[in-house]
Amino acid sequence: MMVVTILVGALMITAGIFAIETKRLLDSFIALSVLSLVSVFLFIMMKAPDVAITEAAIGAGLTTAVLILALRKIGGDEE
Amino acid sequence: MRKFLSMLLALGVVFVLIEMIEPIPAYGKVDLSKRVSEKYVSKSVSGFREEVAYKKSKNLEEGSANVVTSIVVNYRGFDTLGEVTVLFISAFGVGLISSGLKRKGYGRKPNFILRTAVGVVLPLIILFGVYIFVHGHLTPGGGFPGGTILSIGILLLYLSNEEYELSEKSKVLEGTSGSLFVIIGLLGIAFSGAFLANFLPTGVIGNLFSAGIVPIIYIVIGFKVGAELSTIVADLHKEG
Amino acid sequence: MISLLIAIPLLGAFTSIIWKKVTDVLLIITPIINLSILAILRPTLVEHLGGWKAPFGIPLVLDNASYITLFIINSVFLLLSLNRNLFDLNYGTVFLVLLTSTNGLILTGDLFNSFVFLEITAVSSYILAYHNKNPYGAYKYLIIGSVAGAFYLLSTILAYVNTGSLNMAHVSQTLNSSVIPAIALLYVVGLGVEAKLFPLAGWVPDVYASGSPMTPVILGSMVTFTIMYLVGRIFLSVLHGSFLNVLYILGLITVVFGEISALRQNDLLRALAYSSVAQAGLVISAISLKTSEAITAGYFHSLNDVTAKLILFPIAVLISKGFGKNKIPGIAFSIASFSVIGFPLFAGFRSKLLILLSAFSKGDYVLPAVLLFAGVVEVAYFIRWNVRLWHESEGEECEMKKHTQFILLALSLFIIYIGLFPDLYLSVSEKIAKSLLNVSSYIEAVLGGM
Amino acid sequence: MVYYISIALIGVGIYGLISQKNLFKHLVSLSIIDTGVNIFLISIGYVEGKEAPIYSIFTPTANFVDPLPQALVLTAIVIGVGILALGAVLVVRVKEKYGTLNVEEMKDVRR
Repeated sequence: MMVVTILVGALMITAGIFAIETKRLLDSFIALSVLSLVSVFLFIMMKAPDVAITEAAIGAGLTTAVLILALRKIGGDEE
Repeated sequence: MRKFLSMLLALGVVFVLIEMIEPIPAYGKVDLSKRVSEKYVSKSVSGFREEVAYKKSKNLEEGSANVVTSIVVNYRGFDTLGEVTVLFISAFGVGLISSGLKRKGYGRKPNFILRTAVGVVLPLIILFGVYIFVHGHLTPGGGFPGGTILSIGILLLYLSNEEYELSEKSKVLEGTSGSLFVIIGLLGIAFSGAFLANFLPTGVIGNLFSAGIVPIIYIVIGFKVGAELSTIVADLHKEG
Repeated sequence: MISLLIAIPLLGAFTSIIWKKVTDVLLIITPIINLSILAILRPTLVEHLGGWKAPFGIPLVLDNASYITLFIINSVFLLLSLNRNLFDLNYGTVFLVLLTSTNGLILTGDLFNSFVFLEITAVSSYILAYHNKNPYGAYKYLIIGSVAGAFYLLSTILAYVNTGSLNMAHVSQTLNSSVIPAIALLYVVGLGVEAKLFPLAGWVPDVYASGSPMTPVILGSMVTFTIMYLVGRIFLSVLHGSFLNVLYILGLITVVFGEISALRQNDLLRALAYSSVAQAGLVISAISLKTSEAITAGYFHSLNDVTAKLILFPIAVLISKGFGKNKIPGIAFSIASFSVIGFPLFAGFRSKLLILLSAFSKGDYVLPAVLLFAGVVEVAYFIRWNVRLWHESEGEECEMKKHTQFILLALSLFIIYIGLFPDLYLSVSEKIAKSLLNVSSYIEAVLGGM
Repeated sequence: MVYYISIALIGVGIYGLISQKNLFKHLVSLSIIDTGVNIFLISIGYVEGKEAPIYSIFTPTANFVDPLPQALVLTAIVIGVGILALGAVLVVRVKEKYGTLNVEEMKDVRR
């Protein structure tokens, strides 16, 4: 269990750093979505199915959609 | 240089936070008997004490099988009213800030597969969303993910149909369901003497028709969250 | 019954989104209903929401402090909504939600519930900050405010881990003193943004100086005073007044920083924004002296600041070029600015004097020194602005409606009245201070002698 | 262990908030901080060997982890998405008004 936790944590932190450091905004949003999805896994490991479902629907789904829609509105990636 | 400094500051914050969590119990070794949640689980806040058993216990003080739901909607239902208000006001703000704009298409025709699949998938999505919030007091889920799933259905409509626009009725749904939540709370004052108090029989734990006002509130929340997030999605499709 | 104070504005907000037309009626009716409910109720009352008793459910507590603060906030709201032409009615729903959340913040006896209401207040403030097309200011505010919200949540959860409960009274009773520093530090960050404490006040000029007449008025009056109340409630009642030294030092730094920045501004609105940062710092350092007199003086000063800012900001926005023929707003502006400086005869003098005396009686000489320094700087920039505005003769006919001018003049006469007979404000702030310090009766009221 | 993961996420978010100049990146960092705080909240309620707090056929009697933090996190997640949506719209308006998303460039434009 410990090993899985560490792996998941490492994955999340990597995704977080990637989301911050990457040049393209779209990549950043996708990385954020990945981070949320992985955190869903962590929530299930910690026996929180309610939170997991909500995070999957809101954190990984809707948040990414909102960010990408906003990015589209300003005319896509520029950097 | 800026990166180095911010890294230093972030490390400082991390260090302080690690110092702060020093005195709290180790991960997974928590003693729940000292916390209020123990009484939420055994459903004995008002003093009544009896072992709760699935599909057997009757007329408990609070009848939802999902303990998280019982806290979110019943024991701490007021928080949820506030939370719905946060979402309400931010949806309103999104609408206000992007006001005066009209929907603009994606500039290319939606994919054939997408257009055809929507007809099949959309009813399923809506059904799933409704299922999630109707069963919120029995299974994981509830009004918030259920409402989100409804709004994702709306997002799919937007993606697949260039002309689609959310009708103004969503605002009415939003306002009405919000008012209903408050009115249910006020009925609580009328019948049980406290805001948001339960005034319906709680039934047998685990049955669909149980838990008093909890399923009703969760359905109201589901529709409200669905309407709010859908307006956010719709507003994000508008362009000047 | 107490919950109606929150339910009615919220119901109004939900109604206003369906029937846009009734918004302006609702804006006046809701505070009137709230004030009449308050007139019936008598503290101390506790309502256990949902019927769940104290450490388990969420209690709404109406003690002396919250009663008076509610009265002030709702009256200010009524006064603002009577001042019709300052407002953009498209934002009506936001005002109603803001009233809901400030009432909730004042009444709630639960830490997590206060987090939720703080977020509602914050989100409504972000939307208000956007008014007059100011997206960057609003955005900056949103980012800083949300990070603070995350820290507020963290400290709430640390309190839960330590006491097993989220109820303020229960936490106050059982909190282990070894963890108070951590919790208090996180609360300083969490509340510091809204309370405009030094390192976190960077958003204030961007938001207040957007050129919108309503944003600084509402944020500077209702929200500021509510947050000052919450600071008192959390640091004095919940955390027993420990860890106030950090707050005290930060408050003093805020005063110095705010005044010096205000002096350097070439824009009147930005100068006023920094001036309200400085006043907030002064109030917080007075509160953190922790004696009854000092806290009284702090809230007294906060009330004076709120009254003065109600006058200064709208005039500064609407008449930015100079008073010219507009004598009435000019006189109101001068009176309000003299009150902020603390000239004798004006309200600000009384509160500043009281802060000085209470600091001396506690043997503290740093606060008086900073206060005098601040006074000198204030004289420098406020006199400069007054001279500049009065001498600018080309001022055109202003857009201000007659009845707004009248209300502003009445408010400024009220400042002089308070300056001569401070009893009204003084007794009110004294009640708040006594009630905030009387932790044991608060615990008794909520937990019912557990 | 999970404690440290959540704190590390908060740290990463704060680093992003200060080091990045793009407004969208600030929103992303904010979201990361929120996730970190949520994980921390859940982790303080976890007890080894206990089950998810739902009475069901598999767990007919109580042997549950702490349900309260889970309820709090539900609230926190929803508040988070509301603020994020508001922030995203504000970023769109900033771009419209100043023509850039970069904080430093914006300073030049605003002068």
